[in-house]
Amino acid sequence: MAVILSNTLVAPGIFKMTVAFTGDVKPGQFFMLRAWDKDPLLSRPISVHNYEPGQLTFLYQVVGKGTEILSRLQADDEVTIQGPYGNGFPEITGDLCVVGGGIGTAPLYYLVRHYQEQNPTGNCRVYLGFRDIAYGADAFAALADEVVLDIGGIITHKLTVLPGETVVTCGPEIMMAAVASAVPAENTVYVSLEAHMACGIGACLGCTCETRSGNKKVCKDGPVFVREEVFNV
Amino acid sequence: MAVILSNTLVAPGIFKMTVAFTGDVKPGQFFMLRAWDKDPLLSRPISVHNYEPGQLTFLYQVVGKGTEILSRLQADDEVTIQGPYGNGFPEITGDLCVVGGGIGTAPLYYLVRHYQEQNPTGNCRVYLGFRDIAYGADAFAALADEVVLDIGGIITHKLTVLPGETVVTCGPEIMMAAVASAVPAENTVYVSLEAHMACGIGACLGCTCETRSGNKKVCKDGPVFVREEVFNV
Amino acid sequence: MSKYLATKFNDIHFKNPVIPASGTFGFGREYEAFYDLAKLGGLCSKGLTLEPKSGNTGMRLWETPAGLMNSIGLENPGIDAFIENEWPHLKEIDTVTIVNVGGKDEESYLTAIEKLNAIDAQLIELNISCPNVKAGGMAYGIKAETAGEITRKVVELSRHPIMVKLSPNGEAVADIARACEAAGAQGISLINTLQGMAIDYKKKAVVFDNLYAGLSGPAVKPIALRMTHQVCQAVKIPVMAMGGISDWKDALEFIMAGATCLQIGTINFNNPMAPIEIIAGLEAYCINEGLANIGEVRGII
Amino acid sequence: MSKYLATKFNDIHFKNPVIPASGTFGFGREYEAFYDLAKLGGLCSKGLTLEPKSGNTGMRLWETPAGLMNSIGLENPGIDAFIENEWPHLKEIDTVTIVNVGGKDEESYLTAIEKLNAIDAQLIELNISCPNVKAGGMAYGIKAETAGEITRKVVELSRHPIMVKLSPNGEAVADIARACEAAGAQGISLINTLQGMAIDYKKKAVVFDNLYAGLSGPAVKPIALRMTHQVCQAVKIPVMAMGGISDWKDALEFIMAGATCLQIGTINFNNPMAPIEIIAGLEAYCINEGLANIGEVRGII
Ligand SMILES: Cc1cc2nc3c(=O)[nH]c(=O)nc-3n(C[C@H](O)[C@H](O)[C@H](O)COP(=O)(O)OP(=O)(O)OC[C@H]3O[C@@H](n4cnc5c(N)ncnc54)[C@H](O)[C@@H]3O)c2cc1C
Ligand SMILES: Cc1cc2nc3c(=O)[nH]c(=O)nc-3n(C[C@H](O)[C@H](O)[C@H](O)COP(=O)(O)OP(=O)(O)OC[C@H]3O[C@@H](n4cnc5c(N)ncnc54)[C@H](O)[C@@H]3O)c2cc1C
Ligand SMILES: Cc1cc2nc3c(=O)[nH]c(=O)nc-3n(C[C@H](O)[C@H](O)[C@H](O)COP(=O)(O)O)c2cc1C
Ligand SMILES: Cc1cc2nc3c(=O)[nH]c(=O)nc-3n(C[C@H](O)[C@H](O)[C@H](O)COP(=O)(O)O)c2cc1C
Ligand code: FES
Ligand code: FES
Repeated sequence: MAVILSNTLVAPGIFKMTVAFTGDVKPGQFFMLRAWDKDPLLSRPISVHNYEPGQLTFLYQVVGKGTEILSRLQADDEVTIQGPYGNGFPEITGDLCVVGGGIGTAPLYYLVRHYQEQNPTGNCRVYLGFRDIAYGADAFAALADEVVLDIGGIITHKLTVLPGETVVTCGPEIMMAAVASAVPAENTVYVSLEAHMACGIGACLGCTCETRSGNKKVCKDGPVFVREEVFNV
Repeated sequence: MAVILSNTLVAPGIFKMTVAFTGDVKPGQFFMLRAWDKDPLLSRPISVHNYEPGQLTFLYQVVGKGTEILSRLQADDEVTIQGPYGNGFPEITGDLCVVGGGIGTAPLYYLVRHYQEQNPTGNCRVYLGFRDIAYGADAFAALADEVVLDIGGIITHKLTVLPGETVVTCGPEIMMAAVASAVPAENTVYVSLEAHMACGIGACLGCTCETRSGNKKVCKDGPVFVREEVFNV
Repeated sequence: MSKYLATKFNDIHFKNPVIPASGTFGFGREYEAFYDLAKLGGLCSKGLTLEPKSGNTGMRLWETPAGLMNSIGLENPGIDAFIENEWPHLKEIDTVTIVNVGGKDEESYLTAIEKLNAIDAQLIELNISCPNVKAGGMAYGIKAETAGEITRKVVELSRHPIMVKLSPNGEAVADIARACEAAGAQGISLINTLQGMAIDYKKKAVVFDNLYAGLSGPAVKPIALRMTHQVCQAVKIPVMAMGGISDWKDALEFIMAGATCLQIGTINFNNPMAPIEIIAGLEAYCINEGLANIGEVRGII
Repeated sequence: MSKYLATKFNDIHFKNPVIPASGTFGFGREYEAFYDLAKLGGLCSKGLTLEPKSGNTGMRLWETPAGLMNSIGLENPGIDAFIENEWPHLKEIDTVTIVNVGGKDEESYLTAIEKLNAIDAQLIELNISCPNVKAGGMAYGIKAETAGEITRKVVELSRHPIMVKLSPNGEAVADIARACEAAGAQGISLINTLQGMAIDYKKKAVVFDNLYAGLSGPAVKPIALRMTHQVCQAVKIPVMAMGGISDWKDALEFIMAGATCLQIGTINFNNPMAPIEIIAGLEAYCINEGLANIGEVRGII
């Protein structure tokens, strides 16, 4: 159980929830959230959008029953969170290029913040693609060296990756696949996958994805994978 | 959908909810309430505790999931109500003696109020039995000519019915059965039954009770029955 | 009448494929307070038996997670009283009327069917699947052989088309459906309730006097959908599907699985407007998807 | 070890009758973060097959009202890898270890069983009921005759006691249980998942590559309880029951219906502490009711 500090609408259908939590939380990890008994039955995986001791933030889109219930919670209500789960993004040392699509931008904010803290002199560029309405771009702009925003287009049309940049992408699978093929083979590309999850901890084998090295569990071995593992590039 | 005007704790585990509603509501009728989607699946029958145009009041005890959800609602929240359902108490013209046990006192308040309005000169006596903590006794005292309160005992030990009184009882079935056998055969006795209900309107045959004149539906033919119909007296 | 939803079940015209399920809708009267019954694709009577039945004693309803158990035990006024008291009202409603019939043995089925020859019902739903009473005929419904036998005799005797209502509690449901088709059934409906049990741990006792009872509602939908699909693959006669349908999306899934019509049961208790909302939802779906008729997505799975 | 909950399953001593169900608990490691596995009555391995299996492609999980459909398809490392990598860890845990075994044909079952003779598992759960893959053996599990045959061969070959896990999708479950008992099974477990179907109406497509999938969770509890009761009435060997148990009250109902032990499946995903809470709840129940041991209410229905 975590106490909700705030839960506000930040764009149509997009909410930002901050809860009281202190722990060892890495960018790219996620929590399993629930604020209901058995309807729906399962908890919902939501990425860490931001974290500092005492404050854990999620950015989520209302798409169905679970996220709808979450959106109705208010400050001082409680939400059950389990985690942090998943491998998270690796520590990145060279220059960073992140490519986010829609609600897939959620985990990238904490990644960029963490990267800037660890690499004060590193260069960090951010591509953000949205279907109609953008959110969070200002926050990225406050952190990153460059933010390229695209609304309604195809982000890979704008994307130019610089030599030596590590690319991290999260968004619709079709977008990540396009990024994975667009980026030169020399650059390392990390993708953050989604899958329906039941346990979130590697016990049910429900979130399995096929990789070059056999089946992996998105919840435990992922959600972050090197592009070559999961996409045919 | 009805808007909740207030929903407050009046005794341990006992809540009083008032909603905005105007209609033709008789004492002894009930509404089917819900404030949830499919968990639990069914609506919950709750008697009319009080009614005046624009304000419909329920008095309910938290015993399980449904009533627990109801108890968490607040003013301005909405609750789905269907009704009024059921036959309700008949119009009573002579003297009235009501015998309520526990949460079975809920429908009796509106009955007594209505009786007093219709029979300004009639005599109305009220017996209230509770297991440990009494609630609502003051409200009855403000209306009735006499209130006999019993806590932890057996209400029929105190009960004396006067000739010509019509008796109305609602409470645990065992109490109503005791009242039904204790009251002289000359007095008319009405009992208000409970049954698990699905539809509340007479369509599912789930709430059937056996009566002298064959099966009756508690929701539609009842919940109020003459004692002889439903108890062996 | 919506051109999007008009549906033929053999040569019976339904305005739309949405019909409240037997036993969850009485004889319709109670729901007239909510909407005009002529908006429905059809109506299905409470299960009738030759003789009046007072139903099961004791607890009759028990909620389960997303489900409802019932042990009504086919309480009904009997065929004669139905014909006398309910039919005159039902037949005036401008919709297809289906009469649901159960029986305890061959003779009671056949006598009931014969009596129904006197009225102009459009379709008879032969209930060989009620798990709650012997008179529900589940003994017939759980084996292909006996299901086929009773169907053949009923079809021969009846002047109405016979739709056989199958049990989810028996042998492979597709085999039973095939046997009924071979015996002359003009349609299949499924599923009746799943046999379940409830125990009241506080009372240390079984909840239902009849020991087991029938489970319905959203909980059973995945099973009903699978069986509907299996039966639609197995037979050529039309299928009227049910089991846990609670909104138009559920209804659409059953149509995609091959169902011609749908019955809406337990959810009526949760939302009395459910059938009307399902009709509206299916119609909106057709318009949004550019379908001329809902039939275009039938059986696409 | 609670004297209230100590339970004998034949001559196997369980600290308590609560065991996480096969396939919902991996090989236990993941839940060590939540509690000490030695608190459990036992552990049951993910379903193993002779050869490693990569499981089913496509969507593997789909939520339904109060239920979960899965199409894992018995993804597992195979018996050899299990013995090498998981068994050394499992056997150190101070609790009863059950090994769940599936197979695609007689030979694969028997070879797997033979290999398991090399380890000291306390009980083998013979899975003849996984609806998701041929290798799950459901083909054996839905008929009493074939269930009995494979059981007999396995029992002959194994040096471990064999508990046969039954399917809710076949012939009368009591008949199948009797056939397994007659064939030498030392216990019965049930139910495996119910075969269901899911359609994604938006995609106009079936959800699971494998068409049908297995339904579990609270939704199925009434059915599981009924089948448990039927089997407990039918056989003398002990029964390990499961299907939708989500709290100690559910667990108690299965015990009252006759189950000796319980398996806890889907609810682990909803509440990872569920088995521990169930153990605590059952213990408190015994104390409050003045029972010396939970066995006093076993089979009272
Ligand atoms: C590792 C991970 C991190 C995620 N992080 C975020 C985030 O930060 N913000 C955010 O808005 N969303 C995130 N998602 C997606 C989010 O989990 C789903 O949108 C959510 O589960 C939908 O639940 P619902 O009840 O609202 O929708 P419903 O459509 O009612 O859900 C039905 C079922 O589908 C599952 N489901 C539906 N969509 C998805 C999906 N995209 N991924 C996984 N399961 C799904 C649900 O869990 C549920 O079992 C993440 C998903 C994963 C796997
Ligand atoms: C005509 C009528 C009028 C009622 N009026 C009142 C009232 O004014 N105030 C009040 O507090 N209670 C009243 N009740 C009882 C109330 O309906 C139940 O306490 C309530 O349904 C319990 O629901 P739950 O989800 O909290 O409990 P749960 O125990 O979780 O309910 C489980 C199931 O049992 C049913 N159930 C449990 N107890 C009863 C009961 N006593 N009667 C009928 N069904 C029951 C529920 O509807 C549900 O299906 C009335 C009942 C009837 C039939
Ligand atoms: C209270 C109740 C009574 C029922 N009575 C009958 C009946 O008389 N005859 C019959 O064929 N089916 C009867 N059924 C079964 C339903 O018609 C339907 O087959 C089943 O409930 C599954 O559909 P659902 O999940 O939409 O409710 C009854 C179901 C319920 C819940
Ligand atoms: C994700 C998942 C995986 C499962 N894998 C297996 C398995 O490998 N072997 C097996 O015998 N049963 C398997 N089952 C079935 C469960 O062991 C259990 O029989 C079933 O889920 C019913 O119990 P429940 O409702 O408590 O989950 C699996 C169930 C689920 C939900
Ligand atoms: S969600 Fe269970 S293994 Fe990943
Ligand atoms: S509750 Fe349905 S008939 Fe009374």
